[in-house]
Amino acid sequence: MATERYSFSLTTFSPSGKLVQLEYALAAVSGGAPSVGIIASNGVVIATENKHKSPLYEQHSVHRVEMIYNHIGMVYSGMGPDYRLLVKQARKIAQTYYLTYKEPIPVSQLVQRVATLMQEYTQSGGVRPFGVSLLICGWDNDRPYLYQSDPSGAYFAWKATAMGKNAVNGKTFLEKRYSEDLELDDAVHTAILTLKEGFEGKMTADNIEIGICDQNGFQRLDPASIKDYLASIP
Amino acid sequence: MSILAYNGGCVVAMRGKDCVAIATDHRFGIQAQTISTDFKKVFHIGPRMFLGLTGLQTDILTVRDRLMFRKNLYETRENREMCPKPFSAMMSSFLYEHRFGPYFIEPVVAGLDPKTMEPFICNMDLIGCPNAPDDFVVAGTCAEQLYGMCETLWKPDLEPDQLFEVIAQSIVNAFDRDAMSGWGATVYIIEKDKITERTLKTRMD
Amino acid sequence: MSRLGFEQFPDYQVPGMKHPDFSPYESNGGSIVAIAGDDFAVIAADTRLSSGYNIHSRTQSKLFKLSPQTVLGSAGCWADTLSLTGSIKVRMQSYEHTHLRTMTTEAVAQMLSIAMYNRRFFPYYVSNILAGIDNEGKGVVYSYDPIGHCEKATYRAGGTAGTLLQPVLDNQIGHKNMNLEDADKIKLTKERAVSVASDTFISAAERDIYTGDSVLINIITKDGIEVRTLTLRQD
Amino acid sequence: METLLGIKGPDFVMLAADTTHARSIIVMKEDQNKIHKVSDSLLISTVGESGDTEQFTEFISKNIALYKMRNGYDLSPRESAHFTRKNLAEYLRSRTPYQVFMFVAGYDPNAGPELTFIDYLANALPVNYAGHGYGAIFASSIYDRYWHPNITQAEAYDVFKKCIAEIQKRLVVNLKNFTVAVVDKDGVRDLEPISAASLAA
Amino acid sequence: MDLDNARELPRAGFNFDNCKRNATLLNRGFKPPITTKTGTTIVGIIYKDGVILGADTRATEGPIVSDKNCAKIHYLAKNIYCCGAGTAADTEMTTDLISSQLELHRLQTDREVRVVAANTMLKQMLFRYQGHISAALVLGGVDKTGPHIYSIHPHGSSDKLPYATMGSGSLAAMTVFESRWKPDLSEEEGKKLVRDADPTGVFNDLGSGSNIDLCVIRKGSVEYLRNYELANKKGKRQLDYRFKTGTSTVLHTNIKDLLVTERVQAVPMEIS
Amino acid sequence: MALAEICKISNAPYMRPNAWSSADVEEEQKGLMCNLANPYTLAAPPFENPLHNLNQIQANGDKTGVKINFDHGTTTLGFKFKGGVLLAVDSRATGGSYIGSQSMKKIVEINQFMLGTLAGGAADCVYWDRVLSKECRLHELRNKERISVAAASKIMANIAHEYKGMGLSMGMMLAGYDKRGPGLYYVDSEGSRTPGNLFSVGSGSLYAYGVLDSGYHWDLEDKEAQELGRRAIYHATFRDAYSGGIIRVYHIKEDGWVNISNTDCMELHYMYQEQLKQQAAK
Repeated sequence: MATERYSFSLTTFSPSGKLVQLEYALAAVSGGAPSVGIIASNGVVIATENKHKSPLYEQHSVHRVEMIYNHIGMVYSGMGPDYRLLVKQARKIAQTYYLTYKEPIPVSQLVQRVATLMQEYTQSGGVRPFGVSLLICGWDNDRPYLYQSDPSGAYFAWKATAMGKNAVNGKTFLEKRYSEDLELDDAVHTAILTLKEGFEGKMTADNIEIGICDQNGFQRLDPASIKDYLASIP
Repeated sequence: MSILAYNGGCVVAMRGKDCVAIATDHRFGIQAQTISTDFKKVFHIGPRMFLGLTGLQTDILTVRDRLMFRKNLYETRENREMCPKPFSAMMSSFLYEHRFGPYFIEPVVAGLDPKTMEPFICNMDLIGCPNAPDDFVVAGTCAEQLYGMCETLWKPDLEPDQLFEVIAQSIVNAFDRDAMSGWGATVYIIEKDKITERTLKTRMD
Repeated sequence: MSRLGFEQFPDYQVPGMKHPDFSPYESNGGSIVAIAGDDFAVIAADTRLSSGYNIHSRTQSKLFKLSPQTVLGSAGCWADTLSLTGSIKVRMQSYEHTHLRTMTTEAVAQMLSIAMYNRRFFPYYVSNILAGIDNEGKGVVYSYDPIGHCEKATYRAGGTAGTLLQPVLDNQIGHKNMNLEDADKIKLTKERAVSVASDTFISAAERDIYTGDSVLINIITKDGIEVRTLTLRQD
Repeated sequence: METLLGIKGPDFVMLAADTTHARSIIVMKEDQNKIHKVSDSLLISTVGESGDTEQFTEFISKNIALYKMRNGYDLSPRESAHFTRKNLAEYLRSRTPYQVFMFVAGYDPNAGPELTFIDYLANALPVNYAGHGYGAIFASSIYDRYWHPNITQAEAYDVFKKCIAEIQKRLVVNLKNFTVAVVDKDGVRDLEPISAASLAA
Repeated sequence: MDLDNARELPRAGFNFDNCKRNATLLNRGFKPPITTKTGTTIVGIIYKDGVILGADTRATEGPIVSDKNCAKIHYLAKNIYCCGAGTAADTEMTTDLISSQLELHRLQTDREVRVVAANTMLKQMLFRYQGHISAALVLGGVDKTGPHIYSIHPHGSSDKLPYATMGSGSLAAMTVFESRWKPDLSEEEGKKLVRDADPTGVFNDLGSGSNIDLCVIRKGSVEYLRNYELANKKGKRQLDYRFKTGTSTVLHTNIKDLLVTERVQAVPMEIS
Repeated sequence: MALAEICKISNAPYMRPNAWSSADVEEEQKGLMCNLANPYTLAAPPFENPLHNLNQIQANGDKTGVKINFDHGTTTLGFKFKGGVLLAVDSRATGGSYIGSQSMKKIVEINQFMLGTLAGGAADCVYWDRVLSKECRLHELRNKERISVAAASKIMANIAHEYKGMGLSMGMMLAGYDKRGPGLYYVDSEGSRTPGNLFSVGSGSLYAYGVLDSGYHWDLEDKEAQELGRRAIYHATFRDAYSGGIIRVYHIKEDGWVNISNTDCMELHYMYQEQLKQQAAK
């Protein structure tokens, strides 16, 4: 196979000008659990599926939605272990920034720096790209932000987006449902509904995770409040 | 003689009502010998931000260059103007990096916050301990004299014109009692809409 | 000095003997401000006596009334101040008994200079300022360096906050660097002198840790000495 | 003990330097050139610890030449001075600091003449006139007395003569000869050296 | 960032570039400059429901007060605060750094950090620098195991105490605690005790001065009382120092207008 | 007390009983101010090598807070020319880098025909000039003739030499007019004494020499000489941090000295600047 010659551990261009390793990484992402993010008029929400294959699994022990800084949160689709490293780095970046400038890191800066880190792993020797796409949400300058960062190091700002399994369906759903003057509560509903598209089995407060960010900062919703949201959805 | 007094010089900054003032002397000497009377220790580093550095001149130049490098990097990277507050914080961490081999300088920052137009002044010791009071900050060989002058003359909510007189009288009379600084002075008044630079007539001995 | 018995020490290096650093002084802090006017002199000093970070006394006057026309302010090493002022007082007394008149301010000023120079090789560590009324009834201020160099002036600040206060006096009393018509220059009255002196101490107490508690102000006129006090920061 | 002098006029910079090369208490030679032509319109004069002076000046001038080769145009006097200062400052922090005092003098067709004072701590400042070494202390008041903003080359040369006469009269060390060079819009030129003999004449 | 493909800021951590040069300069007989110190009286006690920290607000540079109202009670975490004495920059930077690490620790473990963790981080860091970072700290906080006060010395030793004082005024303040502290003080009594102890340092120790800051940490809430007591106010000046405009002689004036009066207009591009 | 006996210190002065007799007090008083009676007897310090010890104390000043700074720093100059002797001095006194005074008198009027300038330790110069003044007057009374500058300077040099190594710091010029004509002597605390035509002393003297040498010749007119002296001091104050204030010019002629001018440096600076501008405009 021609492509296999260019797909050993280093990210190397294939003759057609593709970095096959990156495409594999993206494949890992789109095979991963779905996650969505939506900007509302007064905040931003990120949500993901956190399904476990076995009923023996202890729920709420490993999280997918993580806080990076008071006003920044993050979620992913793809490989969990890779995500852990990025979370750790992102938190460090945020703290370093605060220590230097004594002001909280702007969301765009954090995204840029995390993306730079991801890009470095596409061009360094002896490493492979990250197998995750990130959704980073935050609040600064009196408005919410939502970014996506891919294994290649490319990053985008979204009003609303979906990643992972069924991302195409999710996005189509969002395109239909999204409006600029959504309130945060509505956005949470929309996010849950988006996850529901293609959700296999029954959605409970224990198999999804939701994080919201508004002017008071970021927080991961506890199962009880997710339950409330779920209850109000038909 | 302290190494900080090798080249002489002093800087003072004051807060007024919606304005700040920063003043510097002009002397560049090598110990007792005056080499030049045209060395201003205050640098215009942003639209409404000034940085004053006193101490060993070689370190003034080096620190200024390095800080400008970091500031420009910040501004190009974040695509926004650097406010006085993060600039001071950055300088503080820069100076503290050199905790065990410090630059022999004492910095003063004065400016208006570009968004809120809030006046800001700040000084540090040579290893970056920040001090941002709401009246005045001083640095240099005649710091003691300046403390005496400013404590007596400064009062809250000075209008730009009065602020100029107060800061001018403070610096001129202070360095007249110090052998290592003087030989001319410049005062900058920073207001929302303009910066006024005035060169003072002073003793030249 | 022979009383101290030092002559019994060997003045050569004994092998194995280590010469410790000789430090016979201590800085006890305090500041003095004196202003002379046409027919009065104002001299003020704070009342804090300290050493290192400790306060010995909050009420120690540093002003010594030498005669009804002359007051000496002395700060620095308190032991030296006591020794110096003590002997000056004795001298003045013996002068009075010998000549049947009080020493004039000028004479005291000169004698003080000579008395201080006597200890040229082991100086009194004091910052002296002498204020008084001279022969012609005018106010005068004399200031001294530690070995007795004496200079006549119209205003002077000394002690630990001397460097802080002198430029203020230059500006407010001496009208230095002020481009004013003579008419705009504020005339130096007794009240203004007292006010400026108290204000300078307020400033000094803010920034000099050795100055504080309270200020004693002596106003010397031909009629005698009026004493006022002002409370300062206690920290 | 060595002495450098420099004067900036409205359209030129003139440098003078003594020619003594001394070691310990001996004068090794009397025709040491301390003013170095670095490019068509740039002069650097250097004194300081022997060895350091040659090494550092050469390092700087070769780098300035290299810059021209690489980029096809010269560094301006201002840029050269900044480059020199920066290198000196960096070496100062190394195991082998250079102990040199120097002037960087040049003429820029756009910005005009530029004279930069640099001492061994890498203190640097553009000046109108200055000197290095003990001799310069005597010279500085003569500059103050006779320099003016419209000074001509002939007048500047005269000021140097006065300075050198004073140095030879008052300085304990015997500095017999001084070389003089000027840089202006026509480039770099050596002038008649000033010596005890030429002053007497 | 690991790759050097774009010129980046130097790596974090101390930089020793100037050391050699500075040593040479100081060998030539120049005096080393002095740094800002906080002479300081800092105290901390445990009371019934938590801890109370107290500090003065004076920073000095030699005999001169360089900051009259500096904050010496530093934030470490939501439930932990720390008073610092010693070289001002050192206390400031050390507590900032540890605060960052505690925050990372909190995010990593997803639970409130314990005071003992802060204590360990601080003493390990200080011990690593062998006393060259001169920060003397009083650490206080409340966690699930209850209230704690630690005093940490610049060389990295620490004590766990029911009440602690540090800084140049520590002896003065300690006298008050020794005579009046007892277990299970109420909050009011505790505040009063700290409020009485700190001024003994402020008034009797020249290295401490100005105002009193207090920080009450209870289970679940914190009350940072900045300038709880203005122990020393600046005296009121008797004269009004006002200058007639034109008092200072000006040689030249140069005014730079900052308002942009230019109007930007879009000019359509010519398309050939 | 038995211990004191064994140690053989019972007779040491510090073991004497404390109740001082009035004679003791008197002696003590004499000791404290012995130089009032005899100016040459200064109190001996309780240690050897006062110079070294004082330097030590000054060097530790930062740690102990004890800052003993004597007033110092100066530019003075004097030269003989056809019109007599001209002296010019500045008026700044600095202790460390703090300017203690801008109006010090650095010319001491010894008598109507003799002046002394002072550089170095101000107190040293003033005190010994005062002593010299007394000696000169005594000489006049004893010999019915004014003392010559040479003799006066010799007295000064002898005093200085007597205290050599004790840390006095003086660099003075004695200038006057006597039967031999104008006299100008340089005397310093090392004990050296030398006559000459032109001297400049003090921290700013190097700068003063620059201007002085380029403008000096014997046949200067009075006005020119005065301007030269003033100008030389002005240039020194401009360059030297430790000189400044008021420039005083004295001229000694056959009939005694005259104070020509006392001009503030600031005034001179802006005057000379104006001249420079006009010169450049031409």
